[in-house]
Amino acid sequence: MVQAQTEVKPNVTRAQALIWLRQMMLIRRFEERAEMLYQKGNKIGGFFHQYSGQEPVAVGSIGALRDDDYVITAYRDHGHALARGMSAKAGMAELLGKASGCSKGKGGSMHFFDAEKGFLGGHAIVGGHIPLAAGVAFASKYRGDGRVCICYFGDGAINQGPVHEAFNMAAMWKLPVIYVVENNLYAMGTSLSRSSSVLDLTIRGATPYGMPAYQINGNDLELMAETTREAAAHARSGEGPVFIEAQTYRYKGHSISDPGKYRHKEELDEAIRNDPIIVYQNVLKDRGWLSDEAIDDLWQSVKDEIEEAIAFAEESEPLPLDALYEDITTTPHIPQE
Amino acid sequence: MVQAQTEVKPNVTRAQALIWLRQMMLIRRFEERAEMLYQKGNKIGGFFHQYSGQEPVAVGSIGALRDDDYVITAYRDHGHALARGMSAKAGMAELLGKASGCSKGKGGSMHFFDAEKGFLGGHAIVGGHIPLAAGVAFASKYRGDGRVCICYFGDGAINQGPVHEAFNMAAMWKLPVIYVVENNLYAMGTSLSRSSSVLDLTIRGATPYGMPAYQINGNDLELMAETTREAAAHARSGEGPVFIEAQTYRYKGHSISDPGKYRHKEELDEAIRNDPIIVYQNVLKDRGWLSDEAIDDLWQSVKDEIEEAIAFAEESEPLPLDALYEDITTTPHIPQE
Amino acid sequence: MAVLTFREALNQAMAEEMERDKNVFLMGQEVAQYDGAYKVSQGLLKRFGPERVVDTPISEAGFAGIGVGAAMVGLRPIIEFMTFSFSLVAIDQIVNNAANMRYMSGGQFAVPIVFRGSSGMAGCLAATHSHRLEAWYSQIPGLTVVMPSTPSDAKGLLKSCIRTDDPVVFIEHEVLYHERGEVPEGEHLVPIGKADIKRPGNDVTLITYSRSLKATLAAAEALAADGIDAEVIDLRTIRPLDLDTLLESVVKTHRAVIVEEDWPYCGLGAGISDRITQRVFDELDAPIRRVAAKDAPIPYNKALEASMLPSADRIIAAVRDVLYL
Amino acid sequence: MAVLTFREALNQAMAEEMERDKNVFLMGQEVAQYDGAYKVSQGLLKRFGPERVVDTPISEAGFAGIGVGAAMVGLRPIIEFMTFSFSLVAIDQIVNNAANMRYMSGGQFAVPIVFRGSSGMAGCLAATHSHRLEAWYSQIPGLTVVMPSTPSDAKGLLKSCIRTDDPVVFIEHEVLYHERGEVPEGEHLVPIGKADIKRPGNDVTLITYSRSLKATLAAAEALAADGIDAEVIDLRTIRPLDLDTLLESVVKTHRAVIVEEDWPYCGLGAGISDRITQRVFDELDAPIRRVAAKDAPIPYNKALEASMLPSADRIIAAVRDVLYL
Ligand SMILES: Cc1ncc(C[n+]2csc(CCOP(=O)(O)OP(=O)(O)O)c2C)c(N)n1
Ligand SMILES: Cc1ncc(C[n+]2csc(CCOP(=O)(O)OP(=O)(O)O)c2C)c(N)n1
Ligand SMILES: [Mg+2]
Ligand SMILES: [Mg+2]
Repeated sequence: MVQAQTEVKPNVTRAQALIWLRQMMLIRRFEERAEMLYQKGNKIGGFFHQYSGQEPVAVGSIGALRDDDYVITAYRDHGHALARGMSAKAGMAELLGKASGCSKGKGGSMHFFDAEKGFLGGHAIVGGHIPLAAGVAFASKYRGDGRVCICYFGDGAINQGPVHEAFNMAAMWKLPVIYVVENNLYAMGTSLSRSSSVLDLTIRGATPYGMPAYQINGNDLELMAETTREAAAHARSGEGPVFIEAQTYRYKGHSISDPGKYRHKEELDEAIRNDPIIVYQNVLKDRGWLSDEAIDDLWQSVKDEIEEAIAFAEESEPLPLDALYEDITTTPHIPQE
Repeated sequence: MVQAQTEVKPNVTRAQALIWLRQMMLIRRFEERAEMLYQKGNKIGGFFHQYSGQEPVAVGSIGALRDDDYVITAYRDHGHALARGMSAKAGMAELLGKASGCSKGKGGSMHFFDAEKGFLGGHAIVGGHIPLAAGVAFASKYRGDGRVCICYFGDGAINQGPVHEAFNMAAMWKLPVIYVVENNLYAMGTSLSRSSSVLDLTIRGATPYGMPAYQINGNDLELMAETTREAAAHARSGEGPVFIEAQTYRYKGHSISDPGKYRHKEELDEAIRNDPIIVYQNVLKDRGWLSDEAIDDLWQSVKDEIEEAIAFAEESEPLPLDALYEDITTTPHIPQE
Repeated sequence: MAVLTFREALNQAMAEEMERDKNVFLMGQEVAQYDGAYKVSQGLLKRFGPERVVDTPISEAGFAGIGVGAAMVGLRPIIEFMTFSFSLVAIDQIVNNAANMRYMSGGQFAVPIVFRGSSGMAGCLAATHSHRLEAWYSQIPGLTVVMPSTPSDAKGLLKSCIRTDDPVVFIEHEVLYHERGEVPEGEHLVPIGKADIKRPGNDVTLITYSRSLKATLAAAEALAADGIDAEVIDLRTIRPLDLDTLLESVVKTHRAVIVEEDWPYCGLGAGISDRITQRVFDELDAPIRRVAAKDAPIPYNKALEASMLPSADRIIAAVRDVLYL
Repeated sequence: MAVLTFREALNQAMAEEMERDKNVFLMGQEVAQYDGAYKVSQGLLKRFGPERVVDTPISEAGFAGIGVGAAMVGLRPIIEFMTFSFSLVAIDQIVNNAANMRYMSGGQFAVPIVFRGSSGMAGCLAATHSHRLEAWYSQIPGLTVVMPSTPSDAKGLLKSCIRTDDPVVFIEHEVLYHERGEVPEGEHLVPIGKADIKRPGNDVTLITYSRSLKATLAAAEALAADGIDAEVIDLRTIRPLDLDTLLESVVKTHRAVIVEEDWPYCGLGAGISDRITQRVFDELDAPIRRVAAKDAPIPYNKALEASMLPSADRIIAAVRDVLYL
């Protein structure tokens, strides 16, 4: 199980820490409110996977990257998108299927994209984006532009074959990619011990390819950042890919329709007791970087931002029906009907 | 590189040793003559991959199995089929596309099958049969019939994703399957160092799944047999799969159309100097089990058998054209035309 | 007769066949402890135990292949894809191993396997999760492809498919799982390869399958109010196609519309239209029209997705067109 | 004009485009040190170096995905499949990532990639190695699908495909690689989406593509000797289909036969037949006939394989049929 953060020796500035804390709050609030919109009013449809409980993984790791690095992830993508700086407005509008959404209402929760931020999606076929990340890194190496690509996936994805094809090529060709497996112990209702013959995911994903690997408490935000910084330096220097097993826990069911009954109540309770946002708030308080009032203010500003995002999304024009045939190809799409 | 056999301490009976030696000779001769038929007279078509140089791997390992165990392999399958006891006649007739062939002339060189011998093919999509082997072993476990399945593949196949999916499930479910990677250092023109980030294939195929692994000189016939015996005992006892990296070398190009120019001449010369058939002949002579005359007699009997097989194949009826629609389904095939 | 949901009907079919034949087992993601992503396998783990109801990792190619291997040596696997969209990562196993095996082995190895699971546009699932692969699978000699549209057919066909010795692709539709319908008691088998006339009629032949049956029947009712008497044929099996039933109807009505959720170009409807037209061209008073999904990837946006689907309105317009009204 | 083999024409196209645009690179099995399994990439490693001509392990899904990822950030990969039969293990990457990416991202990410390689029945390769997947790929909105039949078209189309910003499936035929033909010098581009009338005629329209062009032209010559003047249209691009050219011809001849190596049911020819029939039903004096592969897996046996293929005889019989002779 994931341990709460114990290190209080800061490796970041106060300003940075506050940005990260706020990002985690923003992600949490974004999903709380989106869940409400999903449940009532039927405004959001399809699959909807929440990141709550895992926020430090995305926030800490993306926070350690350069602005021109690339980020790619799976369908549980709200956290990564917001951590990368996608606006809550664009995200919320996407959930509502609006043209003002980050994918023009065509992608939905599982397919958030933001080209400007180097956020390459949101991918819903388990494991399918892991070769893409190697390809993005291939392009960086090809151009010699010093960018790295960070790629997130779940513990369940390690069981998709093409993942291993990509790991092998990334390692052999020394591509600048950081593979982060967010080990939240479950793939839908299947616990790690029922999906993997070996429980140490670095042995599954890094050892066979000779990749350097870290196995860390991903919910320790600053540790996540520090580890990513090291990994990025390694990858950027031409030494090849790095594998990080970030141990974490999801609070919610796999998707909105999953009651998550396969988990022990104590397991979930303990995770919530170690809520990474509360833990980090306390760390920052202990450092004297933050007061209770400041925390309240942060939460309030996050709530305001999300309400604004909802208002924006609600007020955005509905997607016109003839958008159906747009964005299929760069050349004009000729319907084959 | 593969070492010649040094162990002379016999772990087999003389009778068994002679059978194995003859099987290796039979495979060698089968392919020599088939190559001639391919080159002249245009009697054989399509892809044709020779096993010459690797004979001890199939002969030694299959020789250590029970008659009711299962054998499955890739497209380089002549050796495994003959080692399993398929008649040279059925094999030769298959190459000539006759109805008397082991797959009724519908499979060809890459798709030899012999249900009676538990020989489950000959599979031409690299890596595609590796899940099948796990499924066969799943059935053995399901029934509790104590059979094991042995599955051969090349060093190049380790780079196909579904292979890893199968390894994981086989290991997790403790399926009675023996995976033998025949590491002949090349996948077509691609040497191992250009296809795999890690050169030790047990680290690619066994370590990540917690499978016990052997890395041996596969061209040491008795070592191959002994290792397989241990592996089979392990698998049969319910302890799960075993991984064997059998180091070997192919004499010919990848397929009949490949001149094999990517290899150093010295490398090939050395392998041929250590020809496993000659080596084994010498071992048996050293043991006093075999005279030079007996060797000549064996070769002669093998040659006779192959000539008979060719005669049989040539004389077999051509496949009637309406066989096209047969053997598609068990229920009558209704052409959808 | 008992009224069951589509999902319960499938569940009964599997339970009865597993009861009948101990070689039948179910394997797939979340089929056991979770009782199925769509609860089709509810209760089967409890009843048959973990040896016969097997949860897998997210390894579709791997477990599809495991199923084929097990089938080659005499087991009768039911392999559940959470949705057939995910069969894309396993399609080589289905085509090259399940479908080709018997042929390549010269008849030595049958592959009695059922690949089943949901499919289609299920509501805001977007482009990766809404595939309809029926035209692809129907193209492959060696496969039997079945797509039922009612609980009764779902049960009776699934039982037949589990019993056949050939590989079957059995495609359910996610939005049908909660549909209710009467299902005959006792041993209920529906033959593979037989279409079903769900509504007899004389003026036009409407050919459909799976989820689209509903919109087609609705259109037929609306047309009836206008005095147009449509015959609605539910294909049920799409490979092999029950061409005789289709031809008989078209020879009677002289007009046909094919309704499907598949894409238009090279979709299943094109395959069917071609086969009918070739056989009874002179009987046709109008070209066979198709009401298919629109030629675009599937969008998340609900209204756009709805606009792609065959609707009663689109079907009615097509019927009017073939009737030159 | 220079006379080149099909393989040389493809090689020139790649070399010229790599020369022109440093973002273009080639990746696949044996494309570099081995100079290509079918020698299509001969000399490219030497000329452009290992960064731009990249050998891969046997990991089709992996390197197809690597291509898509690289294309998303602005490179222009050419991904060679040794044969498209092996694209079956990578098809999820082609459909869900290459074809859907632009749509799912609301137009933010183009995927300028060419998947290319050989395909079809190349002689005794049997069921796993003889796939023709054109109908499958043609079904997918987002993909462009090209199948040239002459060296000139091969070169000119491949160059156009490398330049387009959309994902392309470029299917060559193994038995065409050694065919020779004239290829214009200098900058030679053939537009995507345009069919080519390879033989004008008035009595019947023969529609074909790729390898089948040869048998079709042979049939047309034989028919001409009998006074039947066939128009032969080579599709070249199969998605998007150049329907206008087809309709114009059919409106003139009132009869059509589609010749292809694909399977019959739900094959490409069905998709084309459906589209033509719907548009110009009243112009047709006979149903559109198809000469396709027979509905069976591909056998190893040479005579059986040959019997499956469209032959001049089968084409002539179909033409006689649509002419009611
Ligand atoms: C190829 C494929 N198979 C199955 C699914 C359905 N599915 C979506 S998410 C998921 C579980 C993934 O678990 P994990 O990788 O641990 O990520 P997490 O959801 O825990 O973030 C499954 C089975 C899919 N999207 N793609
Ligand atoms: C999926 C797939 N990709 C490519 C090929 C073409 N191919 C056939 S054999 C081969 C090389 C395999 O090498 P290896 O696994 O080492 O076996 P070996 O030939 O050495 O016995 C390749 C690339 C194929 N048959 N299937
Ligand atoms: Mg997980
Ligand atoms: Mg090899």
